Amino acid sequence: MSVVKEFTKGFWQELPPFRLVLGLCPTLAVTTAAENGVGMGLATTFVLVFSNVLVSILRKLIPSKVRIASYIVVIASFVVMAELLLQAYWYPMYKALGIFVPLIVVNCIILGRAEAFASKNPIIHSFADGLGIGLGFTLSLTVLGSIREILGNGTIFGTSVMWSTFEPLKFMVKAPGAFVCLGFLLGLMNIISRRRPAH
Amino acid sequence: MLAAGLAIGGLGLLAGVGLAVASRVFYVYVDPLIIEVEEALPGANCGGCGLPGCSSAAQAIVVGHLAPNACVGGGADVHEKVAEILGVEVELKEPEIAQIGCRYSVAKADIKYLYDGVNDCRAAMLLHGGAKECPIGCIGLGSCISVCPFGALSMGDDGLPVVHEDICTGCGTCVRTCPKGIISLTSVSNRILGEFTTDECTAPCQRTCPAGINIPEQIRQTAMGNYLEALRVIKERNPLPLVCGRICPHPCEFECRRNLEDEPVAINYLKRFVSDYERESGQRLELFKAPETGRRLAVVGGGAEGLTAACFLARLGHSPTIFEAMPALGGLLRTVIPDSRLPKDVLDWDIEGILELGVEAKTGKALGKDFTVASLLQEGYETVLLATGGWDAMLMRGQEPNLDQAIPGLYQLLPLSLAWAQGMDVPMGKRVVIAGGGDLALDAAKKCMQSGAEQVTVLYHRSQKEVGLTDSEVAQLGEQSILVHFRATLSQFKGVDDQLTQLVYRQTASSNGSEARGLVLSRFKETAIAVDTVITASGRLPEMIFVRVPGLEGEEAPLLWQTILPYHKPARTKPEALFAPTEPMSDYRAAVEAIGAGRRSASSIHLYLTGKQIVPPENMITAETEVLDVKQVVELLPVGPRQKMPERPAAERIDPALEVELGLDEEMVRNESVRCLNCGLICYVRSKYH
Amino acid sequence: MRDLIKMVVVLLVICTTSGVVLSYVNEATIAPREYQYIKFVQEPSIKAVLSGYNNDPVKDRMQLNLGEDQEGNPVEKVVFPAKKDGKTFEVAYSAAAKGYHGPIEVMVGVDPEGTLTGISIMTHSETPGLGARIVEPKFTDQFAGLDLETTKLSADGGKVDAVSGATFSTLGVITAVDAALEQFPQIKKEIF
Amino acid sequence: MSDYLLLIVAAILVNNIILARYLGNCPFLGVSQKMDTAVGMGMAVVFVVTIAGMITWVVQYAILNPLGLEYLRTIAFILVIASLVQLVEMFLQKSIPALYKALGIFLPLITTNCAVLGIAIINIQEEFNFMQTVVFSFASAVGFSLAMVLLASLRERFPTARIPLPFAGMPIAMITVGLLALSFLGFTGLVK
Amino acid sequence: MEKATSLEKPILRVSVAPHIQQKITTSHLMYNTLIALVPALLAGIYFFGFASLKLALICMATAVACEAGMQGVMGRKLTIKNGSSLVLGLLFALICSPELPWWTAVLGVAVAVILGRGIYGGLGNNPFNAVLVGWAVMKISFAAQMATWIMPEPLFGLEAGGYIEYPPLEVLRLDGVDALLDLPWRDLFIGNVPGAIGTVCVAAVLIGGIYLLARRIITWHIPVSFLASAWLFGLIFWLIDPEVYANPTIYLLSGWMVLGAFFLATDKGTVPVTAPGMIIFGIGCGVITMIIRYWGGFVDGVAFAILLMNALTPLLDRVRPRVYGRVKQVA
Repeated sequence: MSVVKEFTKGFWQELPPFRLVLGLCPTLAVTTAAENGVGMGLATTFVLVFSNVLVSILRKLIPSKVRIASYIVVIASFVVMAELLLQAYWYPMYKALGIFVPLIVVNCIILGRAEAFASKNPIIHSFADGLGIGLGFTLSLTVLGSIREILGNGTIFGTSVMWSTFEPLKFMVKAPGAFVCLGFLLGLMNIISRRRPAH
Repeated sequence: MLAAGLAIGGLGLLAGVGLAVASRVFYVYVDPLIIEVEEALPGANCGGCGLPGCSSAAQAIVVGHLAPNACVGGGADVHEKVAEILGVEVELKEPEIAQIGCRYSVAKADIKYLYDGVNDCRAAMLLHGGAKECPIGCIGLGSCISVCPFGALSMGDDGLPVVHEDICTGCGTCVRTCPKGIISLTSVSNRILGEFTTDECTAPCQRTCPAGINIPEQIRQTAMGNYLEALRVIKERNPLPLVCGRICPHPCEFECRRNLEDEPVAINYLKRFVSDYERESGQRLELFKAPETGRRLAVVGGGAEGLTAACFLARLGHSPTIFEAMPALGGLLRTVIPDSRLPKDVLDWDIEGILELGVEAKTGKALGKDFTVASLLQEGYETVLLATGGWDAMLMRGQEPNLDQAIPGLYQLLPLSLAWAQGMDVPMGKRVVIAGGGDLALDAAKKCMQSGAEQVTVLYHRSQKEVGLTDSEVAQLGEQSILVHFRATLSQFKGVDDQLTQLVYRQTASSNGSEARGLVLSRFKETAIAVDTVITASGRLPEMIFVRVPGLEGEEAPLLWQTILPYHKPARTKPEALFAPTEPMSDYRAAVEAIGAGRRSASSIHLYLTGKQIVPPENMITAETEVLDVKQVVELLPVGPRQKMPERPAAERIDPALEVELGLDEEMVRNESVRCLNCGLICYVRSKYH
Repeated sequence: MRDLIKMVVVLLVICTTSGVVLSYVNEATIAPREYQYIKFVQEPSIKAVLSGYNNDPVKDRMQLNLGEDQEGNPVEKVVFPAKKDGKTFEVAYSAAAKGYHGPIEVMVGVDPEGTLTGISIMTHSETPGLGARIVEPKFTDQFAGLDLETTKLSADGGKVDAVSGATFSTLGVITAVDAALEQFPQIKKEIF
Repeated sequence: MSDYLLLIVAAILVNNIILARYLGNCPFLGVSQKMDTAVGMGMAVVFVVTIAGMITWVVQYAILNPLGLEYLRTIAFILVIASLVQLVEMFLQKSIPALYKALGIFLPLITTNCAVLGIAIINIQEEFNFMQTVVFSFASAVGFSLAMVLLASLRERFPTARIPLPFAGMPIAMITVGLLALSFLGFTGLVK
Repeated sequence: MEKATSLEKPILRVSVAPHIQQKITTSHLMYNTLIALVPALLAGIYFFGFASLKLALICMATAVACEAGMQGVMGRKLTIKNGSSLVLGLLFALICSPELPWWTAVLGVAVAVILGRGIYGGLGNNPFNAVLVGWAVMKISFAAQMATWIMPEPLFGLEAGGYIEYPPLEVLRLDGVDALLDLPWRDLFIGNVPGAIGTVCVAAVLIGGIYLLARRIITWHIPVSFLASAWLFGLIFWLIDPEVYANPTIYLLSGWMVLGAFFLATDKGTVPVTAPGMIIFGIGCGVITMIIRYWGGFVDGVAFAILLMNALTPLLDRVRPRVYGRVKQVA
């Protein structure tokens, strides 16, 4: 598979939360607003890209028995870095994402990619894979965040977009709304993917 | 910075040491091989290997109860990995993929009732076998989809499940789940070997086709413009499509359901079109070949039957060699059929295609003259298929009597009689068996006694009454050492090296002679008798497979061989005899019959080589089988009439080598292929659904 | 055994490296993180408690050494002076006390007389709907104009009305404010 | 004592770890297809979360805080949890094979269950003492199991429902979790 | 799906076991429920004027339209004639304030039909009571609109019961037990108090409930265990501290308690099928309702109590009578 393909597969075939149904916790938790979706997505992409590259570099040095432990340490290091950087340069986002920044470390997508892809592929491919999946993840979170923000708050990226008498459907920004909204989106994806020819 | 390094490093050390110590303290011995194998397995717990889960499969593989390639879900990668772990070679295995065998959803088929219950096929099945009138139709509730451990199935827009071939691993979970048995695991080999059974959805045309081509699928692909796919479907049953497309008597068209309304679909013209399409492109369609088995097989006879058998044997992974007495392959196709119907270059294209699949051909080699069955077996061919087909002795009229012994120790009665009449001295063994031949047999028996035979046994397949011999006559013959058996037919030869040593004949128990042809062979006994020479009244040689019988090893050890019979065309699944009247011979009425027989011979050899019994599937569709059908079609699509085959104008038919029929053009093909009703058992395309 | 040692060593090396690298990143981001914290957490509070200044109290912040506590550790305090035309006339700084759940951090604004110009709750983890109502202006506004003497519950003779049903949280705020005011004499020495 | 009771009610019903805090969704949705696996997974989670909560608390207060390394919490905790899970697996295999058979296959899934790390971090953020940590970890994990058992029991009915095809499977499961979360909202305000 | 065969023979509709031979069909059930709800609606109109009727009609029309649209999109057979969507719409209106803005009502009913029922495949497949799903989503989204109450103004006869300005439960929550000491129980029983259209008049709801019981549309298990457990639970706390907890009968007569017990908690398909299961279901509803009323964030707990017990229903269905003569499992 070409590098380009590794990159693009993250946008449909393996679109993280929708197609793989992984990495749900941040997907549900932070998408109360589109901006949070972007922030979470980018933070995850940062960790995903760098951990993929590093794991790919180290893949021949790590004995298989401590494979998972080593990957987790590598990932956790980048997560801590992301935490510190967010705190230093994007504080409001750090606050908004809260506990879900440290929890990037247990996002199944990241360990999954390290284990399934980066540990078997060369650096460039791992980089492309990480970037593609990461951006796909960001995209999904932004879409979900936008929908929930528009319906639940009448705004998108903080700008009001609905008519003046619009009463926001607060259900959408609460926990039940998150699940229901994601459920409907998954169903919609199924409808769309059935219209498309099978991969 | 130091503190951080030490703290995390320390934790890491603690964790590492802790785990290291723990792995010692809490050490439980598990065969590391099992763990490794289990890790290599996909972990889907699909049960395709026959065990409940991957961990038990890993155990079984390591212990040796399962082969390293037992995991059907994993595919070749996993097999290699497992074999590598175990340090063994893995036998290559052809991938099998689930295939849906129903073409009409509940919405389109005739239904018994509206189903309004639990969303599960197995539950619906309990209610009179589902809503469909068709007993084997897809219930359409998608149980197969929900059980697929790999997510390789989804519901198609037409209400039938769709297999995503790139994801399907052939684990067979869906096959086991489907209460209707609609899904089957199929590979190309499966399709080559398969016979149509009453459990599957078949159209009248495909049931009738002597070669058994999946005609509805062929036309469906043609209609979609996938001409090469259509050709691929044909070539899974018929390796000579160019030839058949021209000379086939197309019995399929007589059974076409369109006959009930107007004219049949021009199935054969469509076949000709797609095969011409390939030929005109100059690019040969690449056909699937099963992984090489390295087994060398001999096929005697390079006619339609021999070519077909060799072709399919090659596609099943074996290495066949054709031995042909004539200078070129093709048999009757080459010698008998005029160029205006079948140009030679067309024939050559089909034959080349077969040879390119890895079939070796030795032409100008005659059986009995240049080589013998025994010599082939000695040379290391594992089986020898006799497919001499239409070259029967009758064709020798006016020629020198040919007394070559194609089968060791066997003479044909007519050439033998001719030779005797010309005063030739024919060597004769001490124990002679004459099969069939009426009065001529008795004359021959006497002649044999004169030529040095000590005992002659005459086998009549008819009853004593039918033959017209009285008891006293039989007794009289007996006194002359001529034994006569009635209702007896040959069924097997056995031999050592180039010598026939034994034959087996069957004799029905009852012989009251009421049946016209005495064919009730339901209860019979088999008798083996020692023999040196066999004389048969039949004009043709039967298809037989010669195989080695395991015996003594070593250079000087004699070659023990015996014959086995390939299973045959549905109508002839009764116990068979080697020579007429229930002769196990291919029908030479049409090439397509020979092709069907050739494929079955190949299939029989494959079954033999893989250690299976050579019998057709139990519920194979035969001519007598009652198959669901519709006697009347209603509401048909308003489509055009049957396309006429364009012919060369009479004025241009000066050169007899020029083909008369020109073939349909693409537009005609389009118009013709939409005439197909795409029949299933009792379903077909009705207008109102369009 | 060799396996085990290799395993431990690899893990050790990765962990140590990661610890060292992270501590470097930590060092490198201390300044911007502190700035962001002040900007997004303290500045709104500072703006709430000070008024009428024309400087940037965050930029002009000063770190004061307020001597030692009982155990001899140095006590340091960051204060935000409000200046008008270069003259400091009010000062803001924070103090914390224990609430019902965890600490309550309060920013206070004080004029040179030791009177509160306002308070603002920066961080807390009180019960939503009950204790959390300490952030409402209805509650915090009553602190303006009070001094150390009067920052007591009205029940105790002071001038602060408790948030209904959340006396404990209210007390937490008062304790924090008192702690801040108690430090005021020392701060006053340094800046006014 | 009633404090602990409230903490338990809060952790199980009001702020259910999945339904209100969105933690541990992947294994929650993945394993809740059948009742017996849901129960098995639930037991494994309760076991691991409680132990992990205790150990990470000790790591935080005995190592990170004294050394001023709070920023390394994430990496330290995940290291501890990953090793712990592996250790538990080995321990069970050796000592209680019956339990290992029942829970073994779920243990690897727990490493990446964000509920485990999430609860450990919440323990620290809420500044729980050790006893509260134990109670909260245990109760949260029970909440996880409760939600999972409920969802599994609901999902077991889906095969018989006439769910529109594109929604069958994961989408309807997700929507059902939403409605489950909706009903749990009824407990809002019970505590805190 | 719905097509005749080419042979045009009559087509049966067939389903799997168990089959019960009964005259009761879905529409029979639904229209009887509709009849049973009429007294409550009439009482609502009597006390709150024709705004109540308007809201009820809007809700019913929306429900029918949504149901038809949903079935149209999914290509399923239209079943609007069976009256289930009418019942859904009417029930939704009855548990709302007569002042509810029309768009909230429309949205709520649409959520109930689509999210509560349609997405699970329609009537009988939904695990949660659809009406309550719609109501809860609205309650969470538009707390203010959902809690706008008006004073009762009987159309004729009675004098307006102006003793309290909010529904009794809100009064209890805001002003404590003392505020209700003098409230005439008669007002509470006939519905001369502020509240939702169909829940204020306990008498009318009871008439409907008894009608359902008499017609054997529902069995006694859930309503009786629901009401009895709530009353007993209330009694215990009332005996412990009458200063804090009101007389349990007041709790029984106020809010959605009776309507919930007879109409909402008996929604077929979302409740257990066995008698023990139903009794546990009822007790759960009663106790959770009282817990939420005493200590919860919501004033009335009936809706959430029923939703929570809906979630437990599959587990309760496992409570089965013992099977006699079980076949030994042979491996």
